[in-house]
Amino acid sequence: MADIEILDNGILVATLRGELDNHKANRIRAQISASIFTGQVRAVIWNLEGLGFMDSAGIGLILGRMRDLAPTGGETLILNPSTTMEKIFNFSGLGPNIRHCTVDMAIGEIGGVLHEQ
Amino acid sequence: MADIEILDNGILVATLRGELDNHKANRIRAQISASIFTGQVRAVIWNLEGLGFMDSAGIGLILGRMRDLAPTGGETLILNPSTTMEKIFNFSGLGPNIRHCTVDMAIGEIGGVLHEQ
Amino acid sequence: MNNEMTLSFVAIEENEALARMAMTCFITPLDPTIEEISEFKTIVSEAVTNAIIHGYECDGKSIVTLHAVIEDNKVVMTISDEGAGIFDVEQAMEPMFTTRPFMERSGMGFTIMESFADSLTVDSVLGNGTVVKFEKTFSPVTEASRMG
Amino acid sequence: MNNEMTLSFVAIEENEALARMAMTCFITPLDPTIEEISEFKTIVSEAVTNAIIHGYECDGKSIVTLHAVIEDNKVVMTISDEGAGIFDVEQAMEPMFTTRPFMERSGMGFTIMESFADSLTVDSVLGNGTVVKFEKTFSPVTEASRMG
Ligand SMILES: Nc1ncnc2c1ncn2[C@@H]1O[C@H](COP(=O)(O)OP(=O)(O)O)[C@@H](O)[C@H]1O
Ligand SMILES: Nc1ncnc2c1ncn2[C@@H]1O[C@H](COP(=O)(O)OP(=O)(O)O)[C@@H](O)[C@H]1O
Repeated sequence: MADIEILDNGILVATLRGELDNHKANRIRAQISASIFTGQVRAVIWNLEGLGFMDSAGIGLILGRMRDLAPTGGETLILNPSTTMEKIFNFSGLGPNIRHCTVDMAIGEIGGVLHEQ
Repeated sequence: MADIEILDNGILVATLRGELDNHKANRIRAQISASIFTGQVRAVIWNLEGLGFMDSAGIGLILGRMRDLAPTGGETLILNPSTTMEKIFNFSGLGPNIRHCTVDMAIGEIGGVLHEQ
Repeated sequence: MNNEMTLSFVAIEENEALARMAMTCFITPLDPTIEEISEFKTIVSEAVTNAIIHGYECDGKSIVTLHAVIEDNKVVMTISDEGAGIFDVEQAMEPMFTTRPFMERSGMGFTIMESFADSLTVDSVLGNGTVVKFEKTFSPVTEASRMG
Repeated sequence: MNNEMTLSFVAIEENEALARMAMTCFITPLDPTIEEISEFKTIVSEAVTNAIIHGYECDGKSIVTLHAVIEDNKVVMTISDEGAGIFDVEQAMEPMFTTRPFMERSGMGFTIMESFADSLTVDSVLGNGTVVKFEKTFSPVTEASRMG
């Protein structure tokens, strides 16, 4: 239900599928938190293109990982949510993190931002 | 849910999709009976390859159309049912009408049988 | 995993699909094979259809009730109506027996249910309704069969 | 088309998916748009999750009940539990308010439900349980929009 890949440059790409509810969020959290706490992760890209459903448990999951990354100032991007998911993200203040683009373009953006620093 | 095609040689090919239960059978019956009563139909091929589910309503539907065809001695073939559907056909005495083959091969078989007569 | 659910709905044919879908979803965590799922769905479909059309003549207001319990890898289920009831259960369960040939019912419903369930009982009182109860155990998918 | 159903199940997280699936299937005959379906599913998912985790703390035995009526192209639905109840409903409905931050609940459940429903009411008595009731009307798909 979640494919998790950590790229050489410290970007974690989580590709979600199926339905992300409270039950699934609890499982994915365990999967991802372990990776983040290895300390190698400096940014997370959530690719929701193949995700069929998400409720507020998705918000909790993403905000939780943003908190994990906060100490190192890591960035979070949310790719290709459905119209309904986009509304949910907007209610929750995550609108600015949404992109409609490919994973490669998102990686480029994060790389670019870090270059400028 | 049912694509119905009558070939020049009087063979009706019914391609079923989705779920064939009592509710759907009642609708398909109306569709097919009209064609059969035009009198041009001399055989029916039921292609179940794309059918996801069938219960005993399917038996009622197929046996009913066999009765419609009985006056003209028309033949009935049932193509590519799932394992569970095949069991249901066997319970109901329709095992001998089952073929695992393409529609073209079934048309060939019906054409052949008629030639021999 | 243990679980329990009840689903009830008014007697209209559209709800045959609802019943199958909900029950399939309920047993999915047991990891059944495709064939086990479709046999299970068929039993549910036959019993629910009977309750709707024979029990209630699709009256659109009387209630069909499904109850299911999962104990480990076994499902125990009842499908109940408070409708017409069956005059002679033994006769009703014979292959090809139907009281509605004009509706193109094949009379194979009970035969199919009995074949696909591990055990099945029918309790019916004329004028009071019918309860069909069945059990089906799903073969645990072993690591070996998962890989093979 | 008019229709009516009730679904109840024990409080385990696995049943969140069951509730969504059954309710989606129930409204399918209304021919809703993809967005209407997913908004409806989201409301159901939020309310059912709350009943399971806040109402019953996933106790695996208490019962969550969903009731739904279709009148023409409108669904009226209640999601009920007889669990913990809510101390202050007004406060609970504020965006970001949650009593379970440690479970990474976002506190956005009620905000989302209110936004996606045409109307929503919450009745709750501390120690006695909670009833969430909402209505949602599905836009009839016109011939023109079907073709376009
Ligand atoms: N729930 C029910 N209520 C009343 N009668 C029933 C019910 N279920 C079955 N029956 C009776 O038993 C007969 C046989 O049922 P079944 O084997 O399922 O075949 P079919 O539904 O095709 O008639 C039915 O024709 C009907 O008379
Ligand atoms: N069915 C319920 N039973 C008891 N408390 C509830 C119930 N539903 C909601 N609540 C309370 O209302 C709060 C806000 O709910 P909600 O907006 O859905 O956010 P969340 O579920 O993320 O906490 C919950 O944290 C909980 O304290």
